[in-house]
Amino acid sequence: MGHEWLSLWSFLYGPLSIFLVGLYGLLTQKNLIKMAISINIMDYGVNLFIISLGYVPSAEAPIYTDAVKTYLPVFADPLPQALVLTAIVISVAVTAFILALTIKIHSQYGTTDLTKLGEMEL
Amino acid sequence: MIMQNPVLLIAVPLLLAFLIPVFSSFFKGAVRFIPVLAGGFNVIAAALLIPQASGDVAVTEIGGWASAYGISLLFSSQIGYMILAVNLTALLAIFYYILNERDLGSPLAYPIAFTLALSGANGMIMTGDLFNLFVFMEMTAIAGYIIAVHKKGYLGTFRFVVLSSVGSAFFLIATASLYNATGFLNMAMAGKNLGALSTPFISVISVLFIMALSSEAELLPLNGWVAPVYRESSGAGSVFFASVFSGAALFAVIKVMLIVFGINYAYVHQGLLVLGLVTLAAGEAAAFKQSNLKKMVAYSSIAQSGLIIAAVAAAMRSGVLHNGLFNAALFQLINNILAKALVLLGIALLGQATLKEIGGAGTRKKWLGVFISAGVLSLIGMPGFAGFWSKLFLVRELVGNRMFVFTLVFLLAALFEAYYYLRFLQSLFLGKSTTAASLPKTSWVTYILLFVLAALIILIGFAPDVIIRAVSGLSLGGVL
Amino acid sequence: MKKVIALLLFLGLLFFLGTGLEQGLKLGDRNTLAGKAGEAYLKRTVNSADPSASPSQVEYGSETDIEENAANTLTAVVVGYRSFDTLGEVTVLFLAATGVMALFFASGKKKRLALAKPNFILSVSSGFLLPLIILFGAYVFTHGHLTPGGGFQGGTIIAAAVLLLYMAGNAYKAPATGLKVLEGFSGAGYLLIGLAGLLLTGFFLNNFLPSGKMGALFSAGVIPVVYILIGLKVSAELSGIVSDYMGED
Amino acid sequence: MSTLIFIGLAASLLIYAAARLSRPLGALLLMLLSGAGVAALILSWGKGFTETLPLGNGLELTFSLSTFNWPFLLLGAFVLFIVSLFAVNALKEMEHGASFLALLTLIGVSVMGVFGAYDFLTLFIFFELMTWTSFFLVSMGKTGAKKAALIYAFMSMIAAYLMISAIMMIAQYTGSFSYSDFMGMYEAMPSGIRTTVVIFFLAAALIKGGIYPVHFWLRSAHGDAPHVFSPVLSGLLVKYGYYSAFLFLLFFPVMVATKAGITQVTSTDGPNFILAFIGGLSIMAGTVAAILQSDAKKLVAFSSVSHGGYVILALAYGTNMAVAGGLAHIWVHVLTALGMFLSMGAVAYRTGTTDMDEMGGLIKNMPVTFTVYLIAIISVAGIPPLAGFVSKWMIIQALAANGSYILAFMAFFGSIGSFMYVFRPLATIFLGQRPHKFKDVREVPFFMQLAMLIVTLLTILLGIMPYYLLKPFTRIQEFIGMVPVKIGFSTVYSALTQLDMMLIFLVFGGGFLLALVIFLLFSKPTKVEQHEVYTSGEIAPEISTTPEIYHFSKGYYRSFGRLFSRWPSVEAWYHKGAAYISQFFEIIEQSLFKQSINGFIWLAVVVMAVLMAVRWF
Repeated sequence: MGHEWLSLWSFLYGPLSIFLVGLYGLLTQKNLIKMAISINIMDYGVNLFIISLGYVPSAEAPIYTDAVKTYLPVFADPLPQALVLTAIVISVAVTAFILALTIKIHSQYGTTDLTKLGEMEL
Repeated sequence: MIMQNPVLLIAVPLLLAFLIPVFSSFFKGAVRFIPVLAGGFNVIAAALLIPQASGDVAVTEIGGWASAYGISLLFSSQIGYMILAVNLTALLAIFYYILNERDLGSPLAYPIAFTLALSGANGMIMTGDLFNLFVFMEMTAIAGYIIAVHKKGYLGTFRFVVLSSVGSAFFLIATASLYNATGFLNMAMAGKNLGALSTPFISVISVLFIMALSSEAELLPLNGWVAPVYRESSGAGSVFFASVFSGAALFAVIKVMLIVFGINYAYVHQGLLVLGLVTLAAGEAAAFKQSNLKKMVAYSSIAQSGLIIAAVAAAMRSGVLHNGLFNAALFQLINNILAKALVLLGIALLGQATLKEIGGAGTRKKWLGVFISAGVLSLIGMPGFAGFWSKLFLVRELVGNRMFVFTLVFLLAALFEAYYYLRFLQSLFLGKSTTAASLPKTSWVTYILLFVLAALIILIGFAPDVIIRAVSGLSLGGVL
Repeated sequence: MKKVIALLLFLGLLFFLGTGLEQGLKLGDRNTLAGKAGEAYLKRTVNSADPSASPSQVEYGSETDIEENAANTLTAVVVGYRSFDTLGEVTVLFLAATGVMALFFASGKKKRLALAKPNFILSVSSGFLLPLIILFGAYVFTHGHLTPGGGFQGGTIIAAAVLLLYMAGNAYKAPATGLKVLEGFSGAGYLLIGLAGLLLTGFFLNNFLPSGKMGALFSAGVIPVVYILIGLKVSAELSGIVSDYMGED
Repeated sequence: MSTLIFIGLAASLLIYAAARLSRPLGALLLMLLSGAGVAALILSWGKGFTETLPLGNGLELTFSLSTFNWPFLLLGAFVLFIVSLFAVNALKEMEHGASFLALLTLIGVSVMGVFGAYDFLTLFIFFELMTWTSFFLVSMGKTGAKKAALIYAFMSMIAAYLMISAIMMIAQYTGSFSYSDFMGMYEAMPSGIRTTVVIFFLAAALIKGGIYPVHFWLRSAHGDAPHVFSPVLSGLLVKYGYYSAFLFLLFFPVMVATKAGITQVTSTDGPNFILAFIGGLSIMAGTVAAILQSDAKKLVAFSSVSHGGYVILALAYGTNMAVAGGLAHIWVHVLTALGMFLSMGAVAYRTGTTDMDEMGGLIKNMPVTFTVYLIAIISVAGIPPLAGFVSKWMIIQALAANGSYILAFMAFFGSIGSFMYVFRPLATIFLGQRPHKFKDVREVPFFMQLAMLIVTLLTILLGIMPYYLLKPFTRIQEFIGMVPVKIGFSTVYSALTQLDMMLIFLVFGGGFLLALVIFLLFSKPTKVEQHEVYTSGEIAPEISTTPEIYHFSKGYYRSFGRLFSRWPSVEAWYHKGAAYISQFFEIIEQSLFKQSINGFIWLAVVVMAVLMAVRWF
């Protein structure tokens, strides 16, 4: 039973918690850079979640090699891995953009604090 | 044969966009025409594709892989009309950009963003694969970020980036879970295998999808970016958001709801219905008090999204698909795309931001005033213009299906919408301007753009047959 | 107070999401490939009559005629079965690079970011690490279809080399226009390959090259070609982003 | 008729172009068009046809011309004819004159559509066309007009949405929009739906017709609309409301019954009685409010409320005498409203104001206008021998004959009260002392006089010869299967008595002549300057600085106003309601759209938790 709990934690609740930590950051943080970091944490949580969904018990990497020459039903699921690859790249792209945006906001308004930007925002 | 492949609607703009940096090192000035090329190609290609499409959905496989496993595009004449409307308005926005707003920012970035946004929007409309939808959503969104900062509206864009990133994170969780549980990313296959799953799982997935798509489709919880982005973006940018971006996103929501969840999960649609109605009411309420024109249109755009989604959800709610209501919603969507584009282009051409500042501008620029009124009267739903018919059909279907609360909310919202849009027209024609600023010059080419849209709206207004047959004839087979 | 409520929401959402998803997901030990798209990808039976049931014909080192024929199934998925996603992904990166450029364009004249004077060891060793890094990056993206790695990974490694250059010497400046043109060319190359597939076989992004023997360097049809293009593109894009950030004043 | 509608649409463009060249030209064109309409209608007396204009996909517009809608179509063409005649001169200085005329032409199109419709869809479409064109037309008026037009449009949209909901309920049940299908199904419809449909339609009709308690848009819309448009608004557009009330009160029920020889369509108890009572209230409220107005046009606007009350009261009452009287009253009100609004417009054209407190003594400058006004108000007040007397007589006869004394009292109240309010402009604008600033005011130009005189002439003629007034309406009664009231050339027969208008005219004419002779022979008027005011020994400090506040026309019915100052005002409630709604909207915007980024995430997370929780438990 303990084993079951552990697997649930590591495959589902753990990644989700990381995701929600990011969300918590967005709920409470006022600094634009911290918000960008929160978004990144969310993305990490999501990526971890996706990868963990591809886990197959005692599986090999989905690559044919000299050692694994033919199809065995013990390969890990390649699809989530491919999805994660795409998701990572997209999150990198968004991060690059959002950081550049933060720099511009800082140079224009002189602050990255949302409470101070609040009046200008509306 | 090859020209009939709908993938070209995505691939050609992509190719052209990639070539922009290459071209720019040789002919700097020519770069700006590339988006026009892309938009023009898409409009023509879509117009050529529609007659060949039937009401049934044709599946185009990409890479030759069986459609359940690889990525496939869906095409039917319904989708074709959506694409045509979206690309046409995008083309007009691009023209406007070239004519009036070229010097606002980086000469390389905006053509690229426009072209890729086109491709992304087409992808969102056509794709039949969940993860592919995510990719295209991100593509359109990032192109949207670039378009939104066109006039240095950093704060609004920041909001947009954060909210849309949160949305896409939700989308990824939902997609990955759906893959794990059903084994497929293809919408139809995932939807097929969904039946074996338990209610809590489906409801969590559906909530995640609703949240995720709400940021792009301007629905309630994640649409805080809409008003500041509209306000801060350039004229072409606001047209892009109101017509291209939200049109494509709304269609994507409709597609996911219809293909993945189908009509069997009343509770999913119930939630969406409530959310849509709340969005409708809140949007109109917020728009009612605005004196900034773009913000007014932004909130009204939010409200319209709510209306369309609510109507679609209502059409699927009871275990049968109400074709009439569904088609009325799509008709409304297309009308909304056209009319919003016209109004926003007009507002951009007025060059003034608030109700007071535009006072009397319509009399100084007669034609501009006339075109804007065509758009506005269509949005209000006055006879003689396209919007009349879509509102009429919506009421007919709502009353016909005995959805009285929905009818009440819809009509009340329409009432307030009529009020503030009429106020806008009033100050356009009869107001006295508070600023002495002269109106920006408008070239005849721009007038042609406006004329095209206005003519379409009036054409549909007098011969609703054109579009009704287009939208409703399709539903006889399958709706999408 | 706000944080306490946020925490409660955190726990609530964790409960709803977790318990809800738990009922549908096949997690950990319960997870199998049976019936999933991933199984068909691994078996290379996507286009056969019954993708999930047919027996495997895969044979590493000798197979010549099965789908894509990349030994690395992940690559077969990324650049083969779901190549359209990857095209979009590349585009997203392209857009992000463009967006960063557009943002910094507004600041007008580009000035090199003033960093602290580089460490002596860094500046000396960079000169001799650089070719190695670039070589490694190139290796990674040319062998993407055989071993772990590929265009994205390789491209990132090369971009790291550019970053290293920036760190090591204050004088270095990446050729921004050149990078942009390289990006454009490689992106357009990817698309042209896709369109060639459409022209030659009737399907966009379909393979039209001989697929070779599984496990050989020259195998898997267009996959290595595309991956090399992606590698070039990603390296150019990420370098571009790095140089945009560095050029910001 | 569909051809005519397209001609009308094209004509509006043509008239716009013509009016850009010269305003009178545009107005003359419109006059010719509507004049042709009047002529064509008179020539087509007794003829009828039905035609459809398919829009494809199962939608079609149906038009018809029959005995039934003939008087209404004629009414529309006539009002436009008179107003465009009036506009030949009146539009000269108007800011948006060309657009005004073009939009007025579109109103003409909507007349054809609304009155000529033979299905609900057509009716609705042209109702809406009227809404947006008249919205612009009202907006063109003086300072307050913009707000007025918005309120007007808002109320019109409410009416339109009520109407469309009702229409869709009908369509859902009968499967088409057509009147005849509805008539066929009427009795078979579930009574719940039938009641809802009728209530919605009547509510829409009351709003459009400006009936108390949804009348408040009339005050500002009529008062602030351009002077040339007020007559159209009052003479024509509120008639759309009466017409739809007529459809639902009489046409459908009676056509369904098709028992020839009904003398009373509806019972005097229950719902109809409520509606009749609303009509009565409208008479009283309109009358009282009109007495209190100091703006001449607003005064006339409230008189429209009161006259709408008569029409609704009579139609809801539903005996054949009441119906004929109510329908005739529609035409009478057209004439009187035209007469009053046109003369007020003429006064405003010369003096630039409609504020009665400022004026006086214009009878010497504008004798024709004065005469027109005088005849109009005699008719309004229901004093014999004019047309107004005939219709009011019939209505009150019908009420009295059946013993509905409360309603009869209400109708009487309106009649008596109207003496008070119509006298005020007469006294304060035309009679009394003339302020110095209006010394050089001249009579209005020829075309305006002509327009007004036609109206006056018709008022007198129809009064003497009620046959021409009533014949179309008795034909309607025949058409729908009611027993028509009995009329002769100049006589009307009721259950109690008979009325010979020619006789009355001769008597009154003789009396008038006698009075004139006496006046001319024996009157010795004393001429006083305007500000020769006697303060009866009191020291009035302002008399040397602002003598005009002591002018007799200032605050004419002030004491009367005090009498009613404690009465509850519906309009005040509406204002309060509007303020609450506005605040509520503000709160919505603040809480849903004016957050920081954190706020939006909060919103999203909470919504998400709620959505999931709802599914969970």
